[in-house]
Amino acid sequence: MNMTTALARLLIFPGLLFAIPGAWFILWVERKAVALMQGRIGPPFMQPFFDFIKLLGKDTPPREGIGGMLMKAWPLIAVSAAAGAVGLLPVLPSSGGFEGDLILLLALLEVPSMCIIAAGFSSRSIFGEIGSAREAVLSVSYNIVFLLAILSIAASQHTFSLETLAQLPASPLRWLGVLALLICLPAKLHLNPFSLPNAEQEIYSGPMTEYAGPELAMWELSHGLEWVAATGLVATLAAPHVTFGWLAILIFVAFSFGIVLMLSAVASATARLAIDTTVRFYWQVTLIFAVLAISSALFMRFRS
Amino acid sequence: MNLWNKLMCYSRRRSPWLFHMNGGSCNGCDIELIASLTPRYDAEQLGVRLEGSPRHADILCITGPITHNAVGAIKVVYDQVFGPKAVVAIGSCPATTNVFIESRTLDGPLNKHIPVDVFVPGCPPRPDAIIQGVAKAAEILAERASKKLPVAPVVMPLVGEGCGGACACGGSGGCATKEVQA
Amino acid sequence: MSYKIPMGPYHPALEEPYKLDLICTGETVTDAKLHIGFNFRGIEHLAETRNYIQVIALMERVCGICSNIHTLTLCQAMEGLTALTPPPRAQYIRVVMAELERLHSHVLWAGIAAKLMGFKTMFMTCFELREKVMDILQAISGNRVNYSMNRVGGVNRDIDDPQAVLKMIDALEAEMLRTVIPIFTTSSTARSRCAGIGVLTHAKAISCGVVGPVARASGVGQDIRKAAPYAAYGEMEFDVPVQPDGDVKARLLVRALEIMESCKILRQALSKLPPGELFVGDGKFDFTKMVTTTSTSRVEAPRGEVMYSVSWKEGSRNPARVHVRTPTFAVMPAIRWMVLGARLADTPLIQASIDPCYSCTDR
Amino acid sequence: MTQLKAISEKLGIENPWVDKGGVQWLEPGTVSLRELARAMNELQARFITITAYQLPKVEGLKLEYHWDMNGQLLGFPFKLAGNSIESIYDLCEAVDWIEREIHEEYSIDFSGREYEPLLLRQGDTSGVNLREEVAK
Repeated sequence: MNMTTALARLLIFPGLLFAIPGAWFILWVERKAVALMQGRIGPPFMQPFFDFIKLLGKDTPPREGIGGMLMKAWPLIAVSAAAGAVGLLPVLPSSGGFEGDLILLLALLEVPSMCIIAAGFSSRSIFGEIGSAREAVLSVSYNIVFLLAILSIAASQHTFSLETLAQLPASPLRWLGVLALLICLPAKLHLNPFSLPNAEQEIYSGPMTEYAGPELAMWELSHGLEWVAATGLVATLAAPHVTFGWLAILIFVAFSFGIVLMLSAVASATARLAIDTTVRFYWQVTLIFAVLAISSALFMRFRS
Repeated sequence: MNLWNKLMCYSRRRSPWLFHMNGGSCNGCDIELIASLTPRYDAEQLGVRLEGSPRHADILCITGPITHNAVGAIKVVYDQVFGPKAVVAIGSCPATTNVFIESRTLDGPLNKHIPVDVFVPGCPPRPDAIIQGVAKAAEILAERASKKLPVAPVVMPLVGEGCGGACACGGSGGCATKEVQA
Repeated sequence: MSYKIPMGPYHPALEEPYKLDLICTGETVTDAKLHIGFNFRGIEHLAETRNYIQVIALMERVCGICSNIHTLTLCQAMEGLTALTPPPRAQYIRVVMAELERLHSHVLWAGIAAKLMGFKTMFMTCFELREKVMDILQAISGNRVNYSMNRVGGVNRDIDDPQAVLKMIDALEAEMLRTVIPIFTTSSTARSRCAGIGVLTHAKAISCGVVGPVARASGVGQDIRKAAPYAAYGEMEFDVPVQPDGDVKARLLVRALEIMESCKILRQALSKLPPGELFVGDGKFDFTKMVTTTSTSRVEAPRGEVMYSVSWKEGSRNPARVHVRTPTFAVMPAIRWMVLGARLADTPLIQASIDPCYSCTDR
Repeated sequence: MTQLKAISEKLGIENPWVDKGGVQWLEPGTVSLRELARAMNELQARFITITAYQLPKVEGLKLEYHWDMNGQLLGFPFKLAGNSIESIYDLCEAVDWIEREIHEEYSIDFSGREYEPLLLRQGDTSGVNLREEVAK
């Protein structure tokens, strides 16, 4: 991948120019879907866009010293990392890529939640700290499943290149991996039943409590981009591969849309779990998944 | 007014985020505020969102006749909301202290402490009246952004039938008196 | 390491201000301190400066959820002073209003509890159900919250269309049985948040003197409607649901079953609604000509027993003293025993499980 | 009526109950407060509330204690000598908040217990409902 295509991917497609409206669209779809399931009409189209613009126009909280600088920096880091993660998605066929971009994508996807943890602790509010502690516990518990899933997919098809993975036909083990990824997504995106770090009824807005104005707008954006990247990753792994450009984009968007609807449905049909129940849940999933992965790997080995 | 300002005004009107505070209210207005977010009234159609932190909010919704204990907290929360911001006084209590007038444990009305932009009368106001008041406050926010001028407080019209204490009896329960004497 | 978390006074989990200082170790609560008084409007004292008609309008605004109960109790106490007995139709209408209020209050509580579990869809469902009750209340009284139905010696308004209320009750009951109760009792996420949480033992319930659904969920089967019938409750047939566990789930079940019982009472009251006058004593009583005397009245509000003591001084237009003992005032100190050892994440739900009303508590 | 007899026997008194508006009253001066609280505990009666009254100037303050026994409301008036009365907090946990509130509203001193901070108005002085205070 040369410099021009890399920049084009990062900035235009599927990077920022595509991903930001995509993020707003997904945020709207999620809110609208939840509203419809609750028998309401829900927010108008473009609501996340208006929220974003309005937040940009609000006064910025005064921040002083290194702590203040860091507090300003966290949302920006989160946004750039999430945008980078979106840029790595091989939406267009033969769009280039490199061996190991899956690892980079994973690392970038992890950055926003690290930033949230750091932001909560540097906000020095008790609610921010509790929210961060919860986010940390949550990310430790779901990430094991998440990484296991990705690793088994990559190992079963002998590549760490997303591009190659997208072109290969799906194996049963990959479906298992995709299922495990889907189980992790609600926790990664702070959705019910795992919406612990931002549990409004317990700890205000958690790590975001002290954020306001443009900084909050950045957090909203990074959250939206995380949605795009995470659903995009699953869509890439699950969608059938086509060589025709526009059709590829259409399939990608349709799959992402489907995943968003599914996650919203789950979120609106469940109550929030407590932290220990959540951790137990993910450890159980890990155990089941590990057993399944090992047994299917052994099975494949014996067959070959 | 350039394009960016126009967009900003429009966005402010379309995205009012609320923070709700109870200044010693009887609960009636608070429940009606919650009811305005639920399927029958669904304020989210206007982009309304009830926020957990005052830092995120644009509009401060205050109910109740402002007790001594609440005054300090109300001022602190008012300062925590970043501008541009608006204050909506929900119900007759924050406007006049309603039936609790003359109580020595009250420090109302609300505009003694912080500037109020919209008064929504009623005891309590109906959810549709509350939504109307919030929409008006969002309009005021947009205006304030374009003109940078303080806007005079607006008193919303009374919505719905029945007095419910919002009439001019001055909180003395005079309306009930009239009914019995008539 | 233990640390202190202030919950409130202005907390998104609470519709009303109240402060709970939680001492936590990790996510476990080891001690709790309660602070109230943010809603203290001095109503008891204010009542001494209002005349016998104004005081009813004032007491209606003690609480926005159980406004009718407060006027009912006050009017009963004042009827005790004047020796007036409301006509039978008024007694029945009082029962209907009280039960409608219990319905909307319990459904509201279910919604708030769902919201605190992070179960937004259930919250919306409950509030949509509640609107059915609110429609009826508005059709009867013209207002959604303060109905001003009660007066000394009877009620102010008639129920013109009992059939409409019966239709609403059928719809509400069907919806409760179809969605709300099954979801709360079978949904695994909801159950994991309720069962075994915030236990108040039977012994503690008695020593703390808790009332209403909280007492009944701890196995203390007391209900003023049964034990000391007022209005037309003596002529109604109903059960008092009692659960032995004392946890949040038991409180939820008690309230859910009470909604069913309320529907039962409403059906009886509306079908037996006797004809006749709405009130007595218009122009027949004069509070200024009364001798110095005291009267008490107790009523089972949605949250438990409300007690009013009213005393009148000879030759006065104003009451000499109105004392209000609200149910939440009796139940709230027990929160401390419920949250000990609980997880931090459960505390909002536990404090909400008593269906607290701070505007009642503070007055 | 058997309940009332049981209470009378427990307190070791004759049957001086007065029925007034559905409440069974025991005339003041018949029994001491702490003895009463102990008897009520043993009989498993539920404490309801205390109501404080400010009587005309010379007479001072009056407290009415209410217990519930299986739906029967029992009332026990106590006239205060001066401004203090014994606390029954150690005997009856439910009395905690109402004693604090009455201390706050009428400046009544319940001897033998702490009530800081004030229940309803922290940092304020007690006696908010006293009529002499109003005049000021």
